Amino acid sequence: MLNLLAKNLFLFDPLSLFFLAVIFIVSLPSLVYSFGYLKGEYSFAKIILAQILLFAFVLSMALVVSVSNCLIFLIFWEIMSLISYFLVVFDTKNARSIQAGLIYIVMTHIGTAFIIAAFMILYNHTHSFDFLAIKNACKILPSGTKDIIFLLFLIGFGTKAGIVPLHIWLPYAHPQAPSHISSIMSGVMIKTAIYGLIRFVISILGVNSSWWGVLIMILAVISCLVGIIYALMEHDIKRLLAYSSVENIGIILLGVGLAMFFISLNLPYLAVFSLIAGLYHLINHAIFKGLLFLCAGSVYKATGTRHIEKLGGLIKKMPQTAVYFLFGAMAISALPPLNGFVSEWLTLQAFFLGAFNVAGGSKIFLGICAAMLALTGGLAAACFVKVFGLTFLAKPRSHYAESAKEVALSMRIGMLILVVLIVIFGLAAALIIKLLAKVAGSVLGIDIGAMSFSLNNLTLSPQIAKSVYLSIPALALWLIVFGIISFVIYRIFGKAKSVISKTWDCGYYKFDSRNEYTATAFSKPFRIAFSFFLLPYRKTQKIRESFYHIKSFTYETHTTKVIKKYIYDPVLTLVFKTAKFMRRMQPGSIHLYLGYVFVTLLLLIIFMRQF
Amino acid sequence: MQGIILFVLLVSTYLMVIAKRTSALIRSFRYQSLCLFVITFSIALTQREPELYIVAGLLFILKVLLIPYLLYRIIRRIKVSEDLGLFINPQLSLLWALAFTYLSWIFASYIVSANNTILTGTLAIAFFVVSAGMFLMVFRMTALSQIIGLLVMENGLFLLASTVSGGMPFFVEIAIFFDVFVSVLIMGFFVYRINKLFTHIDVNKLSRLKG
Amino acid sequence: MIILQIILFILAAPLLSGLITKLKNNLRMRKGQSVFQPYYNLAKLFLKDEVISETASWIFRITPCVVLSSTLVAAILIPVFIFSSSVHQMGDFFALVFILALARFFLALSALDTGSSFGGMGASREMFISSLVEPALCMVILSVGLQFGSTDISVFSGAHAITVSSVVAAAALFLIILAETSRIPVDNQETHLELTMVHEAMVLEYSGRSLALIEMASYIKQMIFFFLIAQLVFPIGKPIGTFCQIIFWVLWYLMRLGIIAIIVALVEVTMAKMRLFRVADFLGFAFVLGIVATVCAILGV
Amino acid sequence: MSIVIVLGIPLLLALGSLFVRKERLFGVINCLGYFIVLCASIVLFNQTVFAGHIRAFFDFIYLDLLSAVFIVVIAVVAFASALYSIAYIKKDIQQKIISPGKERFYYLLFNLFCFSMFCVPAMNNLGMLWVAIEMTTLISAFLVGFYNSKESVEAAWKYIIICSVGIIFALLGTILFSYAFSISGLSKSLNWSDMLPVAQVLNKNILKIAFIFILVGYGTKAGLAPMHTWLPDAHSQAVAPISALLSGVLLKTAIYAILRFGIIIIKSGEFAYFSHLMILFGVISLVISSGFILVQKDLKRLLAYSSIEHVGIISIGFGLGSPLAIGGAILHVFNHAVTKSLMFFGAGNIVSAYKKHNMNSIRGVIKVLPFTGIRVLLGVFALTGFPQFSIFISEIMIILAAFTNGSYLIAALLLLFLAVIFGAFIYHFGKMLFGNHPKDAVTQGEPFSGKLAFLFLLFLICGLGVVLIFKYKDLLWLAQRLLQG
Repeated sequence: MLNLLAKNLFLFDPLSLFFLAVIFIVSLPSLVYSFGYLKGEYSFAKIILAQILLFAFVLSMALVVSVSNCLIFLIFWEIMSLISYFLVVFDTKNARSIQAGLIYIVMTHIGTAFIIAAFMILYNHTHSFDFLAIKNACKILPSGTKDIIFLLFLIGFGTKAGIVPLHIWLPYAHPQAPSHISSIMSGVMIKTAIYGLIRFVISILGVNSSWWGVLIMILAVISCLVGIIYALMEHDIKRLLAYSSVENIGIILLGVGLAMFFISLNLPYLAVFSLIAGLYHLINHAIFKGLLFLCAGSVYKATGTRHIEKLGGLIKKMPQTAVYFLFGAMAISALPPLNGFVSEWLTLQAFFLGAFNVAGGSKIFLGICAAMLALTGGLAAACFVKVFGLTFLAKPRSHYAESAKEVALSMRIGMLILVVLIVIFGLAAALIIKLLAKVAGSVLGIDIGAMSFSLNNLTLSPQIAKSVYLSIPALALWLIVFGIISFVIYRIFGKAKSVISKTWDCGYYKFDSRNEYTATAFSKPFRIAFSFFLLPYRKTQKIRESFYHIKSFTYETHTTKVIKKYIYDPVLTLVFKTAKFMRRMQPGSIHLYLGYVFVTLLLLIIFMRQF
Repeated sequence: MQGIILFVLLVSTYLMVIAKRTSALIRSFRYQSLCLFVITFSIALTQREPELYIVAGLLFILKVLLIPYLLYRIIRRIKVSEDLGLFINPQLSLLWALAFTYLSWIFASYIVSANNTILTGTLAIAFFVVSAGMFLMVFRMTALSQIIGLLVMENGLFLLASTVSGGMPFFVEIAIFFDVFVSVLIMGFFVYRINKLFTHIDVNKLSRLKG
Repeated sequence: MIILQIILFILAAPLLSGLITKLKNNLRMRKGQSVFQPYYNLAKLFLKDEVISETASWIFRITPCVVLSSTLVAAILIPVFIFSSSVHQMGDFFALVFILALARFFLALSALDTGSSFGGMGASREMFISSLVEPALCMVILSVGLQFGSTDISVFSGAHAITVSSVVAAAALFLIILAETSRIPVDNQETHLELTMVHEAMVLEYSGRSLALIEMASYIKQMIFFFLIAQLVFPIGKPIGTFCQIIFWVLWYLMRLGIIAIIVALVEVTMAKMRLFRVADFLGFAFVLGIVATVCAILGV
Repeated sequence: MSIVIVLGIPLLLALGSLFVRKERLFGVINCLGYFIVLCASIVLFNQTVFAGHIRAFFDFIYLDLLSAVFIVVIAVVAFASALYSIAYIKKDIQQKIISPGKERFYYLLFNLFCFSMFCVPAMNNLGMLWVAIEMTTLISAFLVGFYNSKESVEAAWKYIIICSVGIIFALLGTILFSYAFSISGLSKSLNWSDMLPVAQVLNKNILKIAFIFILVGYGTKAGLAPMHTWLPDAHSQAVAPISALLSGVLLKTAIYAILRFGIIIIKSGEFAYFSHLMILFGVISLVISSGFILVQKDLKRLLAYSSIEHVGIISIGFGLGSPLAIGGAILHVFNHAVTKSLMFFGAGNIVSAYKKHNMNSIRGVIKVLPFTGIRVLLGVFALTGFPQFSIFISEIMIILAAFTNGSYLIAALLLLFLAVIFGAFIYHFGKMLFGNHPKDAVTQGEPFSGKLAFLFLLFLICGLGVVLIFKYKDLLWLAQRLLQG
């Protein structure tokens, strides 16, 4: 029966250890960062409160990933959302954070309701809440209920992970929280949902029908594309990073979905390989997204605004933050020597190996998914060129940017740790893959002895595919060597003199920061290319002094949030309309109330036989 | 003999339903309580239980003398128009009363096994008196009509109790009477407060609390 | 061997571009500049002073080196002479694509760095075009990979039968090259008209030696892509046999690039530059070609 | 013996309140009295757990496990509101809302009200049970109409009329029960202890009709859905500690009465009938209350509707019938009483500080009343079923019972409406608690006794939330025992 005092309340298998590692890798730098970040912002009491909440938040996440009983998992899961709600609403002064907190807590709670329903159905069939007991009992579960439970888990964890139709809360909640908190939320909290999916769907429920993997991959591709397109259109740094988290969650889910797909086609080694790709991108994303949020936070602290179009030229005023941001941007757009490239390359490679070994039709499907992933990679590169270029390069566009100063030392150390991690995770890819292989093997229950995993000769022995080579250290080495060669060419051949003068302004005399390309301009080609989805709104107005002379010209454009407009708003208005209609039931006249009592009595007597 | 008294009780209830003015309402309530007293007294005679006598006496003092006197005092004190404020005119309410007599007769026959018709008759009248009380509360505007509606329902219950199971245990009867009396007192007190605050006792206008 | 390949690339690349411009002018019934004109340009640029704008940061200064080095790394990945040596263990077709993306990333940043609207315009268009190229390129890689077993470049460098899918893949790759190396339908190399230029707009601010390095990098990139198409359409094995056969092999080796240059020149002359937003459909067509190539590869045609 | 203490002390205090001059002193005595009552009820609970059931006072008082649980609930909330009313009444007098003289009148009514509520679970005779509930209605009518404003008089009038009508229907049901009892030729007494063993013999038909009347009658008093209309008016106009008592405990006494008759119905083999009716009413009240909570503008009415929602959950719990569900429902009775009174105390503080019921004009409570703000925030999360608090445990038990019972539809409905109500609560309280407060409101200190009441309740909610996870076993055993009566 339900014995809650199960001794093995906690279970530390490789999956949980991996996630614990991810949690602590991101939380420690954020903790270091938070000292500097919070100093000027809030009163001393609030800073203490912030630190306590931060500690409780990290602790609750650690417990979520290491507990082995469904009920306790649920409790810590809700506590995690509760504390993160307090953190999102931490800056109680502006109304936006209250609205963000509301949307966030309501969405996560609805997600948890689905998870509760799934646990209950599981309990119904297995009469126990313990993971291991459920796992054994799940083998004999009828496939119909398995599908329902899978869908419930998908919706429940999908809301927390921010898969597209359910991602509405993410761009509201993450920017409102203090930056070091949103770096943890974006870097790690979303991953606990992925942990939930892997733990409950892959290892406990056991995948037996292939449409699961396909469904997850479709959702993942959609989230990738939608996430990155909205990120491109966004002008607020932290909201842009939140949308790019939606995109990266899509990439991670591609890996996980692929693993499920291969399990159902019982190609174990490919499943392990794609799960490795998914997990590797998970930890990479945790690191570079954490770094990017910290940099965004320090930009916010130094300038006081998060709006890209008001910033510019910060590289001269905040050199170190600029370098860290550059590293983060390079990592997220998957450029070679850094860790983002490795995980993206692994995911693509997983798609290719899959395409080799899978029957006809799904080859095309996998190919198209790979193509969409490549498209997202390209768009991500464009997006982060926009962010870095507009915030840090060229001339400052407003007084905010002019008055910027380099941030406190503790903040810079926090960021430096993450940059070092990025480089390490890039170069030591081969070693890390071996570790991840153990984790993936333990999750899928496949012994991975037979696979040779040195990244240099990635030969998946039992699979019929020639060996593919990738070695990041060699790449980095050759890049440096040729860098030095080209620098030498630059130094020796030409004349040494270089003159500093004004940028080429076609001869006009007036050249100021208004000539620089703005974020809206930069994203204009993308807005037109994807206008079928973004439905851009554009309004130009000529303010005329007289009929002939135009004094000034206003240009206003914004993109409509399609999902919010066509799914969430109608549902909300419907609910509130019915509620208002119900309110008319209590108009205040006592006679009506007595009538209610009398009518219920009559109806009950008349329909007595039905009960 | 009991049939006649029951019939008089039924007529007094009809009178109440069609009453337009408060004093007419109280007068027919007094007749109804009188019939009730006679019925309980006859049952007491047939079953020779001493307690029933006390209960009948109590009923007479309370329902026939004391409460109507209190109600009349209220009307005189608050000097408000005698009109009962009917929602539906007397003809329709009479029609309604007839319909409900038939309905309660069906309901009573459903409950009582078909053989003894007298029991079904009394049960039917009891249910009808209860629904008449309910009618007075729902379809009349003034607060007084609601008090009287409550008392009429309580009368119906008392009729049901005494005829059907020979009355409830003695101590419970006393407690119920005491309760009815206290509730009438409290409602009277509230009627004064309403009158002081709202200068009218038309309960239908009391609708400040909405939603 | 690697040094040999690097020198070949550095030397031969401008020749290829000179050849194309020469062909274009001949087709337009003009005498046109000599084939070695790019060499003269490079030499001229090396000797000129360099003007750097005051708003530019250190990114502007390091971009030429980064761009050239990443292009050279991409170059050594291509198995021109060395077929299977330690160098290839560095990366596969994808690594090549991403290394070129690194070069483009820094070029776009440097364009934004100078703060002129030309640079911003160029960067935005370049990133737009390159992000649309990615899916088509990925489909090409898939179709090639399906045919030869893995995505490693050295795999399809050996002699193999010409199949329909590799030809269609080559066609798709050809369209991609027009976009990547800023040929006419997508972007015009020679013009400085801000409405049309993409690649030129980015390097507008550069002058002197850094411009030379960037020019050299773009020539090498062009060479890499030409080599890939050549390998797909006219596969060629290792040089074996007697001395004259080797000479014949080398001649045929360079002839392939010439043929592709001719085709490119023909396209450049006949077509007019497309509006930027129609490039999306142009590259969508390349993507569809890629899918057709994959389908043929699956069917084993 | 302890039952004499439980009943006696409120009476003593009622008399005492007439004579003692100094209000401050009497408030403290009041609290002490109720503390003793609390201890007595816990002793009583232990006795009934082991001794089965206690008869006293020549068979008039009959206590079994079910009534002992309800007495403990009443005692806890009574003690808390006694504590709170010291501070609240003093503040009312300072703000000249009520005259000092009325305070003695308040304490008299308070104690009579508690006395009558303690009588309800103790009565053996169903007729006397009816009389006790009628007493509670009459006394609390005065408390609802305590403030001399138009709204409170209107609320009192509606309260007394609708509840009396309801209770008269309940009396009709009791009479039909005794009729069924007398037809089967047994003794005429209405004692519950005699009725129970005989339940199988009674005529099924009449029992079913009687139970309808009981359900509608006491349902009106318990605030089940279609008959709940008096509840929001009465709770929003009553004095804060009283509305805590009203919604925390008064509704539960009515549920206790329904349960008494329900057990007889179950014993007579009509379980399906009982569970369908209870679940039907539970779901209706859940639906209606969630509708009203969404668009509510008045703070106290919001809490009143949430009581209706929780009464709905409790009746679904009892309707489901499996030991897990009954355990969950009983636990929910206790948790809801405690959490709701905490919320009403908080609401009382907020309304007296802001002098406005309308929620749109209340902002930045955390800054104005820091202590109350934080407690109300925790209360909101407790009320809507967040894990660390005890309501989550009982809700999970009920939902789990619904799932294991196979009734997926009800479980789905429960989950859906709990989520809707959760969203509505956070929407309302989020706006109220955070945000920048109006200029004039200055951060006010709060009286010590008010804080004590808060802490006492908060400790109960959190402590129970943790303890229950481990004490799970004997809760189920308790639920089994409960059904035997």
